[in-house]
Order: sequence, then C-alpha cells, then structure tokens
Amino acid sequence: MISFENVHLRYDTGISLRDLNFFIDKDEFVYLFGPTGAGKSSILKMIYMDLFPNDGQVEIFNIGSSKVKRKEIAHIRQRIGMVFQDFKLLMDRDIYSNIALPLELRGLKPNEIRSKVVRKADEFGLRSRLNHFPHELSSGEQQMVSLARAVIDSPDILLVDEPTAHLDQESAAGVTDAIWKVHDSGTCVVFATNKVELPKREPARTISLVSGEIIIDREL
Amino acid sequence: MISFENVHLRYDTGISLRDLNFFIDKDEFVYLFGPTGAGKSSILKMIYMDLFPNDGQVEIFNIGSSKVKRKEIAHIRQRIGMVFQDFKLLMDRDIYSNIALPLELRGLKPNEIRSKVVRKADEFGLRSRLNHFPHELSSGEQQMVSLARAVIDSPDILLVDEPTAHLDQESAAGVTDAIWKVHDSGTCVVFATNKVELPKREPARTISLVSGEIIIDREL
Amino acid sequence: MKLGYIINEGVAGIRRSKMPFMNSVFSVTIALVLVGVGVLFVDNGLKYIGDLQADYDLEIFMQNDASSEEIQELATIISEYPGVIRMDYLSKQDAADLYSAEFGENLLTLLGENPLPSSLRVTFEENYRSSVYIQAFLQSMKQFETIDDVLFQKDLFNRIQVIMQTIYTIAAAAIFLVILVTVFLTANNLRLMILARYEFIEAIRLLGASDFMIKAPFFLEGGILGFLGGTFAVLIIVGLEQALAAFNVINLPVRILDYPEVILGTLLFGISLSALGVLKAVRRMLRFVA
Amino acid sequence: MKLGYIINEGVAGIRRSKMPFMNSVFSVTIALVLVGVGVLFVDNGLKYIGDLQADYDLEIFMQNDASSEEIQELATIISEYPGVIRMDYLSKQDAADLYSAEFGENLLTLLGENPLPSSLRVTFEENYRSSVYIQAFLQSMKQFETIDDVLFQKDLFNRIQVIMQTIYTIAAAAIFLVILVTVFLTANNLRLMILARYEFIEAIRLLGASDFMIKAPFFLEGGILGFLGGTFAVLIIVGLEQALAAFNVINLPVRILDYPEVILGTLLFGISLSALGVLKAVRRMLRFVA
Ligand SMILES: Nc1ncnc2c1ncn2[C@@H]1O[C@H](COP(=O)(O)OP(=O)(O)OP(=O)(O)O)[C@@H](O)[C@H]1O
Ligand SMILES: Nc1ncnc2c1ncn2[C@@H]1O[C@H](COP(=O)(O)OP(=O)(O)OP(=O)(O)O)[C@@H](O)[C@H]1O
Ligand SMILES: [Mg+2]
Ligand SMILES: [Mg+2]
Repeated sequence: MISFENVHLRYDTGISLRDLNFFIDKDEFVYLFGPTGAGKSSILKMIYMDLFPNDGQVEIFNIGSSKVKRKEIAHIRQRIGMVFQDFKLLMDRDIYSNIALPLELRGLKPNEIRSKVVRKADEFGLRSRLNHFPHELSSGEQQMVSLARAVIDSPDILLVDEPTAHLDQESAAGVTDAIWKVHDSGTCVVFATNKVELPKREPARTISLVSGEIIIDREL
Repeated sequence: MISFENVHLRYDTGISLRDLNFFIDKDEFVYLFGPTGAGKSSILKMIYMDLFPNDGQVEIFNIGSSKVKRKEIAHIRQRIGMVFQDFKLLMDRDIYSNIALPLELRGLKPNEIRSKVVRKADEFGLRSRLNHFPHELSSGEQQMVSLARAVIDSPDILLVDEPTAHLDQESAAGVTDAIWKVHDSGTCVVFATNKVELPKREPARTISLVSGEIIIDREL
Repeated sequence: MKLGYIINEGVAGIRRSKMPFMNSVFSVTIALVLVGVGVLFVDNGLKYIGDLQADYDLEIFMQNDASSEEIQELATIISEYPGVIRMDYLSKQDAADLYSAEFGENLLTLLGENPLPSSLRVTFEENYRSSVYIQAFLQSMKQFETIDDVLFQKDLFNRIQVIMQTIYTIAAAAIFLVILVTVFLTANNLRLMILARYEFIEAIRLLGASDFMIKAPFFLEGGILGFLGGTFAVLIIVGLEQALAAFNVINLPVRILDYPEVILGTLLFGISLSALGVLKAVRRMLRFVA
Repeated sequence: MKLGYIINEGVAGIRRSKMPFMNSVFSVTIALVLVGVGVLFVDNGLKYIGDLQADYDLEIFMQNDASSEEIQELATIISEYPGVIRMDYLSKQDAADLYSAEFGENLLTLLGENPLPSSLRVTFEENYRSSVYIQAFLQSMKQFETIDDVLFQKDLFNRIQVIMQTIYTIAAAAIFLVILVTVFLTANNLRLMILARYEFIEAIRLLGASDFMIKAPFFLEGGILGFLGGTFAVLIIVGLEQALAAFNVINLPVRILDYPEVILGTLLFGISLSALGVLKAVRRMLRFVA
C-alpha cells in the first residue's frame, strides 16, 4: 500500500531526510514517532504526493512517485484521508460544508451527503456546531472538524499529523479511539506524533525518526 | 496588573464565558487550565484587548476595557508578549525579521536589534534557522520562533497559549523552563494549557475553567 | 452529479467572496463601457463630420435661362452618375427664400426680380468622396451648356478629409490603447480575485480535487461575472445615450440599441474575457501550488 | 528612530509583494496615460478645428477701383476693431495666383485682365467668434464705400461651432468618465493590494503597532508607487507623441513636453492618488480588524 525505497529528500535549507525504507500494508496501524523537526510531516507529504523524493521511490497504491501523472495524484488523494497539522479548514464556509467537501468533490447526492455528514458530526460531538464557521471554534474543536473531514469518505489510508496537539486528555483519548475504530473498519492508518505516551498506551508498529533518519521500526 | 471583574462574554453562537472574577499580580505565574473549548484563548484575547466583555470590566495596567482608547491598546500590547495558538508568524519574512519585529516597532537601533535577536535565537536553538522562512520550519520549530518573538522585548506580561502543543517532551520541557526563567526575571506569566501534567510538574496558581466558568482558582 | 458540485461551487464562490467578485464585475463593466463609449464617440464624430462634408460636396448653378426640361434632363444624368448618393434641387424661389431667411431681407421686394440661379446639390457616397474623383466628375459636367458655374470647395473638402483621417487615426489608437489597458486591468483584477482564493484552491487540491474540478467552478464564475459586467456595460451605455439626449446636449445619430449585434458582441466579449481570464489565473495558480 | 522602521518597512513592503505592487503601479500608469491621452486628444482636436474655423471667418472684397490708400485706411480700422486677432491682405495678384494654383489655369492669359478683387481676410479671437458679434461687425462695415462684398459663411461657421461644442461636450464627459473609472479601478487595485497584506497588518497590530506605525509605511509605499506610475505615464505619453510624429501620421500642435506644469501635475496626481488610496484602504482594513 505504502512503500518507501531508499528515499532521500533534501530541502534547500540543507536539512534532509535520508535513506528511508519501509513498507506499510493495507491493514496496518503505524505510528510515525519523533521529536519536533524529525521529518514526520515531510514523510506524510510524500505519501500524499505533495512532495517528491530527490532520490529513491515512494509507491502508493502501486503508483510510483517518479512516474505518477498529475491526474493520478488527484485520484490517490481521493483515497487518502488527511488530518493536517494546521487543519487547513476553509475559513469562508461553515463546518458542515467543510466536512461535506470530499463527498461533494466525489459528486454524491445532496441528501446522501447530508446524512453522512450528520452521522459523522454526531460521532465527533460536532452536531451543534455544523452551522458555525471555523473561526468561531476553539483550536481543539477545529482539530475535531479536520478529523471528521478526513474520515467522512471512508478512505483507504488515513494520515493524521499530530491530531491531538490541541486537545485535552479526554478529547485526545476520544480522538485516538476514533482513529483506532477507523483502523478496525479496515483502513490503513499512519499516525504522526511526538508524544511517546501514545504508542505506549495503545501499542502498534512505530517508526521512530531522529533528524531525518529512521532509528527504530517495530512495535514499542 | 490584570483584573477581571464580573466579566461576561457572549459569542453570537450562543456560547459564553460567565462571571469571571480574578486578579493577577505583577510577579505571578498563573496557569489557565481547561479542556478544549473551555474559554482559555478567549480570556487571553480579553487580556490583550482583542476582545471586549459584554458585561463587567477587564483592567490591564490599570486601564479599563470600557474606556480604553485605541492608542492605549497599542501601548498595552507593546508591554505584553504573546505566543498565539496559531503562531501568527509572518510568512513573507525570515525568522530573523519575525523575531526582530517588536524591537523594530519600538524603534531600536539596527545593531541593538541584531545583538538581541541573535542572543535570543541562541537561547532557543534557532541560530541556524534565522535566514529561513516560516514554511521551511516544522510546526514545533515555528512554535519556538513564536515564543522567541514574544519575549524579545522583555514584556511586563507574557501570555502563552498552549505553547507546547506541537513540541515533543524534551522541547516542551525546554520551553516551559524558558518561560519559568522569564517569570523569574520579573515578568507576569499567564499560561493557557489543557495538559494537566504541566501544573502538576511545576506547581503554580491555576485557574481552572470548564465551559466558560471558573471552577477552581488556587495552586494545584 | 459532479455537475451539481460545479454549479453549486461556482455560485457559492460568488456568495463567499462578494467583494472581490463585484470588483471584478465592475472592472469588466468599466472595460466594456470604455470600449463602447470609445466606439460610439468615433462613430458619431465621423458621422457628424461626414454629414458636414456631404453638405459641402458640390453645388451646380444653372444658367438663368435654363428650362425646367433641361434641368430635369441634367438631374437624371447626374443622379445616375456612379457614386452619387443624393441630389437636391433648389429652384430660384428656394434660393431666394434661403437668402431671406439668412439675411432677413426680401430679395424680390428689394430688386423686383430674383437674381439667384437655381441649383443642384450633389452628394457623393463616402467611398467616392475623394477630391480626384469629384474633379473628374466636374470635368464631365463641362459639356453641359445649361450649367453656369460649379461650386466645389476643394480646400474645405480636403481639410475635412484630413480632420476625419486624423480623428480616425488618433481615436483608433486611443481605443486600441483603452482596450489593451482595460483587458490588462481586468485580467489583473481576476488574478487578484483568484489569489484571494489561494487557501481554497490549496485545500481542495490536497483533498483530491482534479484540475478540472478545481477549474470548472471558477470558469463558470468567470462566465457569470462577464455576463453581469457586459449587461451593466450595455445598460450604462444606453443610459449615457439617454442622458445626452435628455439634456439636449446632442442628438446622437448612432446608438447602441440600433445594433443588436454590438450588444451581443459586448456580452460575448465580456463573458469570454472573464471566463478565460479566470481560467488563466487558476491555471497559473495551479502551476504555482503544484 | 521609528522613521527608520517606516522607511525600511515601506521599501521592504515593495520587495515582499512585487506582483501586487507592480500591478498597482501599472494601474496608476494606465489611469494617468488615459487621462493624459484624453486631454491631448481634445486639445489637439480643438486646435485643429479652431484653425479651420479661423480660416473661414470672414472675407472682405474691395471695389475694383479702390486705391491702396483707401485699402490701407480700411485695414487700420478693421485691425483695431475689438476682437480682431488677425487680418491678411490679399492683393488682386494674390487672388489670381491662388486661382491659378487651385484650378491650374492662368486667369491673366485667359482673359487678358484680372477680374478678381483684392480682399481682406479677418480672423476673430476665439472669445469673439459668435455669429451675432460678427454680424454686428458686418453691419458697421456697411458704411465703407470701398467695400464691394463681404463673404461670411455663417452656415459653415455655425456648423463648425456646433462640432466644436459637441466634441467639447462628449470629450469632456468621456474624459470625466475615464478619470472616474480609472481612479475607481486604481483605488480598487490598491485595496486588493492591501487586502493581500491582511495577515501582516493583523499580526503587527497584535504586536502593539500603533495605527500610525501601521499606516506610515503603506503611505510611503503608496507615494513611491504613484511616483513610478506617474513617471511611466509621462514617458508613455511622450513616446506615443514621438511615435505619431515618427510615422508621420500627424504633427501634433500641442505636446506634453511643452507643458512642464502638466508633467508635474501628472506626477503629483499619481502620487496623491496612490498614497491617499493606500491610506484609505489601510484605514478601512484597520476598522475591519479592530
Ligand atoms: N519547505 C521546507 N523547506 C526547508 N526545510 C523544511 C521545509 N519543511 C520542513 N523543513 C525542515 O525539515 C525538517 C523536518 O520537518 P517536518 O515538518 O517534517 O518535521 P516534523 O517531524 O513534522 O516536526 P513537528 O513535530 O515539529 O511538526 C525540519 O527541520 C524542518 O525545518
Ligand atoms: N469568534 C467566536 N465566535 C463564536 N464562538 C467562539 C468564537 N471564538 C471561540 N468561540 C467558542 O467559545 C468557546 C471557547 O473558545 P476558546 O477558543 O476560548 O477555547 P479554548 O479554551 O482556547 O480551547 P482550545 O484548548 O481548544 O484552544 C468555544 O466553544 C468556541 O467554540
Ligand atoms: Mg510536523
Ligand atoms: Mg485556545
């Protein structure tokens, strides 16, 4: 499903990710663990092909990064749900439209969209906020919306980048539970975090990064 | 220094903060603790007068929110350092200029500015990143820059909103240490967080909020 | 089904960024109004001067003793001469009346007889109005004995010709400039409008929208924008014409309402200008974010 | 010291957002070029038509037997008549030469004698050029016996008068419209430029910048913008004039380079338009974020 082969990524600043090799299967749950600046977000960006390696090859759904076409990138992303570290919510539309967006892009019928969105909003405790705008939500609440949007279209892969950064313990536990549930329903999950408690509490395969290099790749 | 008297804040969404009463002295360190959506950021906004109460009075440096003039707000803010939850870094200037901005606004001499910025960058491990742009930094690194900018002008009050959200344990410890040091040098600090570990590890007066109301106000 | 999204999004885009959208609409309106007013200005100016020139083309004075059959015969010949578009006959009486009207004195009571000759005023079609052609015509008139004199104000004629050409040239240059400029300004405005949607484009691209799905709503929005701009432009031009007429400043001989194809052209130009301008801006933005 | 910040920031602002800045510069340039070309167009057009009218004002034909003293005397009287700006004497010989030149036949060899009278061409100052005033002049000329006939093409005269007024009116309206429109477009462009700095303004406001510290660099930036726009505009207009001259299309009687005050005015208009436009946009933005 996701394969990194001898991947090197060099930024203009001189910072680089080196010799990344790993394979993630269809039904896996993988933590991407490392301190700030280790390269977690960079790896996620390569997975949804917003960033391409300078060397080596990233393969997603068996499509290689070196020969992927622009159109295919759109298709790949439609099968990936993504919780961005900075949410990337659309400030000029309400929570409902934000969550509905992936479904609208897929061309679902309005009433189908409505029932799915409402169901998901209930699940994430956002039902009463559907008509509000992102700036009317606290950071933690925005993070919830971002997660709801990521999973609304039942993606094959779910990428989450520090999804609990702005959440209190209780909400964070709720969100990680929700992500585990998504995984249980058959979705491959890559979960970037710098909090060592998470892999400790809910153990799973953990790829540990330190300044751009993988130092451990096993269950913690 | 900071005084809230019978403060009520009502948002259009129906959400509100009710009957806030507290006083923070010149040399205090106060945690603002509460789950996501409790109202921490809203209180900080009222302190730097970006938001005004619907009822009651907020007084900062003995200037009341009900009769403050536009000019005075600018002066008040010049004496407050602020780490925003979403950083609010300027994307089109490099880290150096971002950190230097408050000094430039005060009209310091260029070489004075340079020495101060470099010293602070050293302190926060940002020395090698001064010529980079915010988008070239990881979220955690951006959070560090935001903090460096907040304290560069030795403010009388330091407001920090979830300053460790995107930091790993080690960096987070470094940052909280740095904030404590700022406090020790005589600055009043208000520290908003949803992490109960923080007040537990470094005890201080803690104002606990739940859905817009203060439930506890004492050292935890 | 995706058509639903495109239409929804295109219309919603307008609602969500009313200010930049209306800015762009006005920009298009202004572009089209400037072009339209320019064209009408030149058209009307030329027509005026052309009319003036036509009046002064050529006057043929008959011998005082020419019989009405002779005049009739000559009139037929002249009116069949190639390029002659109009011919007016002024009888001796007409001439005397004109004189009275102009100078306030009655010639007949003054002199007891009418010394003024009857005359034919000849107007040439625009394409034939060159002084060489008219001189050839004069040459061929020499054979008629019934003609006493011919008045062709060659000097004035040429002068008007020069004015017309000058106005043509300058006005054409000015209009060309204005079109260039307004198209540029409008394109700019559309680009800034799209720039303001940077976050939106960036976000839905990351959510897996194909280039087509990103562009299509904007294209639609551009089309609506152009249609509105064009409609406003036509209304404003008509309004200006009405205002000029109402204040009796001048009675325009050429009006936009008489030319449905001009109205249609204005609309189509507005629509394509906007839709393509928006498309180009989005394409550039996509190259940038990719 | 804060002056340093304002200047730095004003210049840096340009560097940081080159595209919107250059957009705005071009927008100002275009505004000023349109205004300038419009003014020159009208000025030149009116001068042309005025010249034409001046030539056709009035021609006074002398009796064939008028002595040169009599003519001299009359000439003095006429040239002292209020409003007469020019008077040209055409001797019998001049008239014959003109005839030959125009019709290619030598009158003297044809007839043996010169039937053409000598004449005086009288031109009135622009302010006196009304047909009522000229008719009064004609009346007072009646007393001179040496005058045989007076040619005043009242009809043509009035017609040219109308054309001039029409062009004046339409052109003034058009130029006014163009100025309005370009000022509006430019203000818009500046607003969008400021809109693009939303994050910056929001951020430094939160860092404690006073309104003055926020506005001042933008004001400076606006001034620079306007100065550049004005300079480009003057260069373009001069270029256009040169081009017209080079291609021999027409020789403009009125040129911008002859009027340093117009150049200065253009620059000042550009600078104040931009600086105030930017200031207004920032002020609006501040009201919005506050
Ligand atoms: N566009 C870029 N240009 C240059 N350097 C970059 C860029 N993006 C990231 N970097 C650098 O690459 C390194 C890895 O960044 P990345 O964002 O992947 O870290 P991260 O593990 O997600 O950190 P965090 O936990 O703070 O989000 C960092 O040192 C960062 O400064
Ligand atoms: N501009 C606004 N309009 C309407 N409601 C708002 C607005 N800003 C915040 N709120 C609501 O007020 C409540 C408190 O928000 P606030 O941002 O202060 O919470 P917080 O304690 O900072 O939460 P977090 O830890 O998630 O940042 C939330 O429920 C939020 O949705
Ligand atoms: Mg990251
Ligand atoms: Mg908050």
